[in-house]
Amino acid sequence: MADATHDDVGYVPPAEIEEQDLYHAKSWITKYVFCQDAKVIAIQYSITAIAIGLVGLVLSWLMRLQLGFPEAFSFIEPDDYYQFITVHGMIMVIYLLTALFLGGFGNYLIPLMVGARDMVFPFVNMISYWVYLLAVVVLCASFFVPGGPTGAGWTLYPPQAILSGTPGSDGGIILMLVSLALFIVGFTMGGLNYVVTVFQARTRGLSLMRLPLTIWGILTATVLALLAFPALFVGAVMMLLDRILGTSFFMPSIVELGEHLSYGGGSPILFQHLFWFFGHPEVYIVALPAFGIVSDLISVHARRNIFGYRMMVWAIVIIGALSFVVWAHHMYVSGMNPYFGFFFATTTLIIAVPTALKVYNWTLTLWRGDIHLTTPMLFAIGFIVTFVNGGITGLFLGNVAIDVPLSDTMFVVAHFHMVMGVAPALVIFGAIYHWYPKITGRLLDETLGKFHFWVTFLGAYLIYFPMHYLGFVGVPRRYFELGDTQIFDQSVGDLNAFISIVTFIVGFAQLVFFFNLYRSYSKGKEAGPNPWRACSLEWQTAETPPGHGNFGKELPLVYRWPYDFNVPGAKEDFIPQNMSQSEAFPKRKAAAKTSRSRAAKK
Amino acid sequence: MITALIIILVAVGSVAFHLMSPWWWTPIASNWGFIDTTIIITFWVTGTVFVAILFFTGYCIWKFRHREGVKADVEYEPENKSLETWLTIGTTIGVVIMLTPGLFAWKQFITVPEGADEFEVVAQQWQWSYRLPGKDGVLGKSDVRKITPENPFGINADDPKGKDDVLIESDDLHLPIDRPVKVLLRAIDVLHDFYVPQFRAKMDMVPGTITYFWFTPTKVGNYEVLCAELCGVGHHAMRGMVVVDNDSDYRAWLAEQTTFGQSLAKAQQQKSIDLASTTDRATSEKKVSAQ
Amino acid sequence: MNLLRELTDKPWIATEGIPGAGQEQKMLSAVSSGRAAIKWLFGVGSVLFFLLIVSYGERMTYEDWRPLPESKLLWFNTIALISSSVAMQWAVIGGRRDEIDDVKIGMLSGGITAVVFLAGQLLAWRQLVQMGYFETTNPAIAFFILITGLHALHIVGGLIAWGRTAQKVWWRGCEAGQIRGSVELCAFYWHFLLVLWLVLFGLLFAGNNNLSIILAICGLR
Amino acid sequence: MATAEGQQHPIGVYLWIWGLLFVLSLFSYLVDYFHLEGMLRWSLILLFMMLKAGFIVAIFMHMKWERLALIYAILLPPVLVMVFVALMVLESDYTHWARETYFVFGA
Ligand code: HEA
Ligand code: HEA
Ligand code: CUA
Ligand SMILES: [Cu+2]
Repeated sequence: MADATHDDVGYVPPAEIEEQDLYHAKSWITKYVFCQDAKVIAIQYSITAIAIGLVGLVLSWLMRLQLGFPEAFSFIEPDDYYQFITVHGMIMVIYLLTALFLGGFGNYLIPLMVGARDMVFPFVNMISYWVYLLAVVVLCASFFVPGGPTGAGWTLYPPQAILSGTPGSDGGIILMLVSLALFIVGFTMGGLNYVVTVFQARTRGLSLMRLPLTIWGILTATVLALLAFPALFVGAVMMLLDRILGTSFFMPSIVELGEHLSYGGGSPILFQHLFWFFGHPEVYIVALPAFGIVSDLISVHARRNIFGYRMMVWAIVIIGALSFVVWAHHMYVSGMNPYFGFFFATTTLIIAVPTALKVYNWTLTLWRGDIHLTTPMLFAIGFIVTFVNGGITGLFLGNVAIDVPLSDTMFVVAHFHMVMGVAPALVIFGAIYHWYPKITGRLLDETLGKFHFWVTFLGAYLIYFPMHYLGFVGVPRRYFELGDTQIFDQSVGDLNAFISIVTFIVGFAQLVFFFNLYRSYSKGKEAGPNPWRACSLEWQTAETPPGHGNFGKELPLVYRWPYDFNVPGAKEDFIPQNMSQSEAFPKRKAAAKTSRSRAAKK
Repeated sequence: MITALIIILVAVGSVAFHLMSPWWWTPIASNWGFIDTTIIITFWVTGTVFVAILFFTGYCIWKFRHREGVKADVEYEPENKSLETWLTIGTTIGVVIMLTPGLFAWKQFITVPEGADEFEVVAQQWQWSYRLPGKDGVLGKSDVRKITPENPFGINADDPKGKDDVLIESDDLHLPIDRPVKVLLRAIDVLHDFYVPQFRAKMDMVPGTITYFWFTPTKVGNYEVLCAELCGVGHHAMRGMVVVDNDSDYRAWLAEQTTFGQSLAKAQQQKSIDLASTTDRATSEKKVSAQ
Repeated sequence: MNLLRELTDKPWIATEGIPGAGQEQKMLSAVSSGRAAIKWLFGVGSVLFFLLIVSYGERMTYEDWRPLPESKLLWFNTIALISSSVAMQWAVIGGRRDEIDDVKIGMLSGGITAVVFLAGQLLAWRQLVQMGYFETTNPAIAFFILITGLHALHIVGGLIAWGRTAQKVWWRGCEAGQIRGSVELCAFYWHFLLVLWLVLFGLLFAGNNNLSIILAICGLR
Repeated sequence: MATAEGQQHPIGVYLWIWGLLFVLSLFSYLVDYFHLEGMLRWSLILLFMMLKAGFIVAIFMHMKWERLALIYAILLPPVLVMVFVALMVLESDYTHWARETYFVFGA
């Protein structure tokens, strides 16, 4: 398409990297294992992340077995339970979602969507993956050391994380901290790459405001991660020293089971500040890419431009910036200076405003669209429902006084599963259904996909919506069992059992998904280069799946934003980003121009 | 069609569940009704928006669904400034409606009224104990480093204010009704959290510092104490009991308790016996709660 | 700085004609991306050490704090690091003038002084141990070890990049023009580490805790 | 961006601002004089301080005539850093106070 315009005025080749030759794989090993091609690295990241994610999923089933049927499974001891929740939480948030969104989708989509041949530093990119893999291996290793993995909760609060009353305080906690430090180092290498690629390697005509929102989400999340992970790193290293060398960064004087320990003077709350200074941005690190991707899914499958693109970009950036000044809303009842409550409650609720605008704009994009209820679209709609629900419960928690009774109860667990476990997971599924044809050349099966969607969406909603009410009753989180108790009557146990059963049904639906992935790889419908008739650059590659160097001989030139669906006067209902005006409006160039400038005035 | 319907049903079902749920908060037994009110306000605001968004989404899905052979009348509208402005303003108003009572409630929560009685809760893996200030109304100073088997609270024996402190080395505490109390919270090993659902209040207990909250018990009864901060394998089994008494019952109970001075004297008499049994107790307790 | 202006562009207006036609053609180079990457790395590093400083300040308040013993050696190390930066800049200037000898002199002395700095830091650690100060329960010492250790790790990372450049200069016998970019990136990174060290040293380790003085001046404590 | 008139802002502006700074200082002094206490005292003092700092940076340091982006780039990070530092100082002072009040050290 771009070629057609070459005989126009002097042709300007797009920016390319001059001194750096494209990486060329020489053997099978360098092509599929030690590969520097971002697309392969993306697949490696995704497979590793999903594999470890499955471990997290299995752990969640074990937890639900225990919670739903407390007496029935004697092989789960309290030690085990606390180790399960810790590793489950850690895997899901960091090793699955962060790695999948940034390492997986980031690597695959950034070069393609910005019209680059590859990441700017392919070698560093490769190292980043291997360090990540090492981090995962170290994490898994903690299952096999004496004492098992740490059971301190994914928040790893000292002192309990390193004292003997907590499972895994010998080897587990050390491996956990080392694994986190490795993850951070690996991520920093990858992250620098993503950011520099987006800022520097965009093809000609692709201004920042013409980036797909997916890229905006991933970019902002990467920046957040780069600036937030150091806090976790500092906290992890300091705790390691406390554990190994006996320093007292976070450790006050302590009497443990009648025995005086040689610590003194430190403040455990300092760790909490460091952790949440990382931890809160972290939750947006997994949310922002989801925001971006879902915007693109909705726009493409509703055949309508995304409503309020500029507002969407600003909202992403503002949410990102604000996420650094709300961290202490996780610490309202932590014993920090109580006056902080006013400040952090206010900033926390302010974040709701840009987030709300994003929600409105998604729904407004549906308004007067031409909605194709494909599987990716269904997942996007499921995302809206669960995200709004989970976001709204965040408002309860953010409002400091309300957090007092609800903090550390199942209400919190329900909140963050709805908003982080379910909503972004739905986006991941939607994204896989959406981009699978680009990656493999074949479509996933729609019938299986819809089945997968309905069971996952409705099931997950049934799991987590009622769970909020357990929180109102007062059921604390991280309870191995409720035991003999006066305040929780039988109905609480019934609800827990119900939740567990639904969990297994939802788990079963995931098998269908994997079956779909497997079967469609060889038997799926041929997709062609652009099955969804989308505008952004990754759909305009010469080959599908995209070949070496992504775009064949010449990089695309970008004439427009990626949301030109159903433009009045255009010959088709979408105009690819690299299609020139004269080609898009062949008949009445002049007339088309006025109609577009009318749109521009709005 | 069906999709739209299900989305609407999700909204309707959620509201129905909310209205009919047997799972709801425990009857309140303290002065923190304001917090409950704030929750209700938040429910109204967010519930309205939730239902509205789901209905709108459902409507769009139904109305603008793709139909084979029908040419869709799609609007090309990149943005709409005034609509976005109004939505921003509306949302901001919603936030203010929720935040204002919340901040007032928090102000109340952290401002202890003059003349509130103080008492201390001491948490350790995995049991509660309590200290009342005694006749002088002031708690003696304490220090984790002074903890010994004879002095499990680590009270500074040189502090004259500490001698008459009443020590309750069991998981049960009695409180008089209708008197505001300031709860001072202290942990000697790891983080814990003193949580009584019926009182609505909770606060972490942090080794190395003192935290607090206050409340006024308003209903006679027995209330279970839960530990709400992960503190190791015994976390879920770390229970206690607060008994809210009327005045005379309370005084009767108080009279039975020993003070720090008394226990110290007693300890001196039979130091050796005490020592052996305390260590015994600590280890056996660990075993019990670990199960 | 036109970022803000770019963010207010109306994206739905398409380009008429060829995008970027008539503009000067900009080729992306490895050096410019390297520079961009290092700038982002500065951001990451700054946050890292800023958080350490804040933690230091918060820990400093508590009753068991004993200030760090003064060490003359640190002043010496600081001078070594400054000269290292100067030497690297020398190499950069040499590179720009196409004087390969200047590049060599600068690189070599820059590398050596950096190693001297590292050795000096190690010596400072040993001094603390020998003075009997090495009780891990002393938080000031623990912070000193942690902060200087992390800073030293950054220097080691720099030395690896330095080694790759040096290998091009000495073994592969590259011309000044060919390695100008890598030398500039090295020097850029060196200057950052120097500034970082000056801040850390000035705030925390030089004399008696200037951090608390600054906090006092700001009225914060 | 208004560089054209930016280079030659009248001396009067400086004098005005100078005067204003004095007035603001006077206000701060008055807060002290009238023994205003508690939140009010500190919020007023902080307000006047911020205003003064703002004027100085804006006028005497020529910030007012700089580009918007530059203003953000230069002012925002230090402001954020100050907020963080202030928060953490408040936090550690609070813990310190709690320890001094309820615990006995040394001895
Ligand atoms: C993807 C992850 C994610 C996201 C996006 C959010 C979003 C939000 N979170 Fe959540 N949160 C977590 C993940 C996430 N959270 C996790 C993992 C934890 C627990 C960690 C742990 O302790 O283990 C947690 C815990 C947590 C707490 C601490 C609870 C406690 O431990 O006591 C708080 C408290 O303020 C909070 C608040 C919020 C708020 C206000 C938002 C807001 O951003 C939500 C904004 C969204 C909306 C508001 C919905 C859309 C808006 C509308 C539809 C318009 C209607 C709105 C109005 C009328 C105002 N969260
Ligand atoms: C993204 C994060 C994420 C996800 C997806 C999940 C998924 C699930 N989680 Fe988990 N959970 C956490 C993050 C997450 N969790 C965290 C941070 C904690 C806190 C730990 C702590 O307290 O320290 C926690 C704690 C936690 C508890 C509380 C334990 C306690 O406090 O006592 C429970 C209890 O029921 C639970 C259950 C489940 C269940 C049943 C699922 C699921 O099985 C629900 C069904 C959902 C799906 C089926 C979607 C599955 C999709 C994926 C997993 C993506 C994989 C991608 C591909 C396959 C492509 N989790
Ligand atoms: Cu004590 Cu949990
Ligand atoms: Cu948060």
